[in-house]
Amino acid sequence: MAIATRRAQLEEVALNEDEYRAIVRAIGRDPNDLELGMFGALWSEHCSYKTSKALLRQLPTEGPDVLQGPGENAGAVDIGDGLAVVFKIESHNHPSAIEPYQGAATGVGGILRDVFAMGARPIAILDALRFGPLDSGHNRHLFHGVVAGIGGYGNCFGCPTVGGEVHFDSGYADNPIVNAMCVGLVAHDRLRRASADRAGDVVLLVGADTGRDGIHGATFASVEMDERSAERRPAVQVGNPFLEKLLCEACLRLNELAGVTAIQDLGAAGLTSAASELAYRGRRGLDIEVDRISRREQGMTPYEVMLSESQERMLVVVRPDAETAARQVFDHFELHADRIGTVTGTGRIRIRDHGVSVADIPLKALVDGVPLRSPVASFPDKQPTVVMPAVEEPEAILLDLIASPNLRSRRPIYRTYDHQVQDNTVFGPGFDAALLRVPGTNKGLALTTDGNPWYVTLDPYEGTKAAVAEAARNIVCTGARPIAVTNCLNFGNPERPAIFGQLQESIRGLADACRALELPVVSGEHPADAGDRHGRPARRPLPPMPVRIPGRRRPGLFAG
Amino acid sequence: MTYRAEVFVTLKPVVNDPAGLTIKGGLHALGFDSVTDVRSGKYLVVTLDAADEGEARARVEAMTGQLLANAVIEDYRIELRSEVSSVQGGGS
Amino acid sequence: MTYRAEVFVTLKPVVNDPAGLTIKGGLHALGFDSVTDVRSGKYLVVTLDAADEGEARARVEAMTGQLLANAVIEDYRIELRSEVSSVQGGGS
Amino acid sequence: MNTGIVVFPGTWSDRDCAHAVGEVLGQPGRYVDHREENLDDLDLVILPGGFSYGDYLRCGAIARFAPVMEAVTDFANRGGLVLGICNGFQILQEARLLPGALLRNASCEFRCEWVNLRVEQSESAFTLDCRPGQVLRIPISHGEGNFFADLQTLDAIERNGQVVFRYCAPDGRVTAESNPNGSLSNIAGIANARGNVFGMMPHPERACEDLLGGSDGLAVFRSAIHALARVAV
Ligand SMILES: Nc1ncnc2c1ncn2[C@@H]1O[C@H](COP(=O)(O)OP(=O)(O)O)[C@@H](O)[C@H]1O
Repeated sequence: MAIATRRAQLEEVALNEDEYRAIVRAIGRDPNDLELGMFGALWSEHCSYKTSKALLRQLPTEGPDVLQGPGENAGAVDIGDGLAVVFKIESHNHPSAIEPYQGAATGVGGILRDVFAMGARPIAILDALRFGPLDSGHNRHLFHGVVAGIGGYGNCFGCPTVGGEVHFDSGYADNPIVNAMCVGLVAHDRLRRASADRAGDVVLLVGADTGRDGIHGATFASVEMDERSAERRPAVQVGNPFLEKLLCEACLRLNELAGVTAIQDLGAAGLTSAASELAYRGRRGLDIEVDRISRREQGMTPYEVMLSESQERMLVVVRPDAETAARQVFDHFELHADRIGTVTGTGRIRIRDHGVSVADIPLKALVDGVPLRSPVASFPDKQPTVVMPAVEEPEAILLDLIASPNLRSRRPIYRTYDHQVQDNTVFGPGFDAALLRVPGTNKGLALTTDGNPWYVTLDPYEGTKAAVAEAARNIVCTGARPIAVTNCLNFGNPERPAIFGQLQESIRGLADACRALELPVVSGEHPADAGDRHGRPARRPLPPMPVRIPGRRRPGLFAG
Repeated sequence: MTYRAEVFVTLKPVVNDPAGLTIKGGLHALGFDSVTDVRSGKYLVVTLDAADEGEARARVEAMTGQLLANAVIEDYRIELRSEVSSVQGGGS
Repeated sequence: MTYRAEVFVTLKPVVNDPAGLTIKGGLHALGFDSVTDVRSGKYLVVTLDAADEGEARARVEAMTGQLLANAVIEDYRIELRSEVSSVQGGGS
Repeated sequence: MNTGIVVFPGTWSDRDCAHAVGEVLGQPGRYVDHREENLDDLDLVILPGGFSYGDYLRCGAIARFAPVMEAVTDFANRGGLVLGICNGFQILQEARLLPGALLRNASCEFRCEWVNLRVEQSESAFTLDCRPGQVLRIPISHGEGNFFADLQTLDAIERNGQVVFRYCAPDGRVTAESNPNGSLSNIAGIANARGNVFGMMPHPERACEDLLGGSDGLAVFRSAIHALARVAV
């Protein structure tokens, strides 16, 4: 292949020459376009954590109550009574900057799927938001759109949004941070890990038809040829919370059936990522008949289908003799399901289009073969200083503080969120932490998200520790004991030395704080799209912490 | 002069339209099987004052681009009509 | 034949239109002071098969009356266009 | 009180209603699928809250054509008790079992908060346990609860005593500030002329336990139990 063409292709899939050579070594030949696209997606920072993986190993992820640490759709912690709490936080920053309503809405959709894929019923959503100052019309537009989108999805789906946080700062002008956390409940014996470990099982793709959604940069001009291809590809999707509600109820019912091996949601890198991870975790292989997949549009290529990020889709793996029962569940909820492939013993993902092989890759290389990167880290030699202004008119300052966007009441936001549906909300938003009753027990679950962007900017290590400590204090204030942490490290592109330095320090702070408080980190995300427009890091990690209240239910507490 | 602009905002053809799909399902359930597609959109009627048709059109274009539609996912079409405004007759 | 019907659904004039008011407020905030009124409605594009225009129109009228518009609060208007359907050329 | 709780695609307060009626009040009941056609075993049918069919066209517009709605209509015509909560209220209006329509909230925003309701009609099957003028504290959670009816209809339902709840201040005064969504005459809940079909925007099933903020919603369900007992006598 001509060097110039290859360079253009590699740029499209955001891989470098070294990575390309690693691919050739792994598969013993040059990859074709589809294969290169699949590697590009799974070897992206977003899917592979090639830059932050080594750092994240510092985090404490084990503890007596941890049932599932990082690496699955979401983490899970034992809360007694045979129950587990399942939770994770995720970002949807970039889509929200382009289309705030739909960007935020589909962010909520994605995190809900992560939780019900584990077999858990989603019982709470929290949202952590950052915007530029509201005196700019564009920031106001982003703010209103994001808040409406979070409410729009959660309210329609029927999961209460019980807490969150919002900060305004010029660093986020035009670049909002939109993080959504979801918490679910499941009985231990129903907790599901997405692993296809039985050759011969049937793979079903359920939910929405596949469209040309979210294929983004991971696409070649050479594959797509014409100029209009970019136009054919929506940068943001319109979420369908109604369909997601049906998918959720169907998956929870499937979770009760014998013969269902695995349930996995489709998120970033779509079917490629979902199918590969499922089969790799189960140490098996997968054959996919890509032409069996229902499409929303005509003329879609296997490349587009395999890398589509269309929302509201799930992969379900069942034993052949359980397919009928599974289909009865889908029919009940009027959901469409395609039988798209089978689990094999080959350790490879093989894609065929009308019987013709179009991709054949060893899963180990695809899922776990990315060469780790260790970019240069730089640290500012001096801590930035903040000068305390002289306090001359304390009354005026107090009034200013009360009126400041970062301190004023959040009620205008959270009253647009249904925070009560499911009948478990003891404390909704407006308290230090939300408190939910755990139905059927005398326990409660306290939930919060926290993070002070200024502290983290001034000192990522101390700032992150402070965020964990503040979240823990919020939990303790409700009478609960912190039990575990999820986190979303919204820094920018770690290829930049200053950002990598911050990320490094922040993760060290997160690890130290969690160790000191004996809190395992069971899930999290490190979005690479969170840089602000000046190349400064988005200021803040947030370690939300779902927590258990041991002991008796407390009588007479009033919300509202 | 007073103008009346009709603004039609639709999702771009490549964008998923959950509302349209659901309405199509509803029509099928009612027995309207001959319906093959439904796309849902917004219909806005904007009344505004402007010196002439050119100005009116420019304004409606501008407000649609800025607020009424999001070019990332939506297309729009504008139809402009002038209206007998109350001012006209008064000769003011 | 394939027909494409555009259905415009608007709130009856006596019914308050909070969405229209909110959009008007948003336009004023953006400096479009010349806007005196905004009414919001729905724009549905229905594609359907029918033997002829009369049948197509009757079907769209029926589905709009039954489902697409609520006569308690809404008015509607229908515009019908015929489309070159794929069947036509094929002679099947 | 054998209670049927209807589940449409997109309904979500089915489980909350089952919790309130089944667990808190200990009444028997079952879920009713939207495709069912026989409700003969039931004393009370609840159409719960949610976003049936995503509320994509209009709230309740598509659900109103579900097969179960024919059965609900028959059940109502025979005098059976029907309670529509939030989306259920919208569906009852779309089905013309109740008058009027529910428009978008005047704020154009979704609202989830506790409101106060003044009992305007204590003879209704769902307010028998209340005193006239009593104030109930029950949460709302909706984006389209702005009650509308044309003047003639409004006049008729007022004269017939079909207005059952009005949004009010904590002391019972019906004020503009206490109206959370722009509803005409602060109307929060209405019954049909016969009084056996009732729709309300607030969620009584969310106000059945003090732990969750209040238990005034119990009055609605208890009234139905008493109304049925009265009929049975
Ligand atoms: N984006 C949001 N979504 C939901 N609830 C929010 C949001 N922002 C703030 N809240 C709620 O408002 C309350 C106050 O928020 P905040 O001012 O951030 O509190 P604090 O600084 O005391 O932690 C909290 O209970 C929080 O749950």
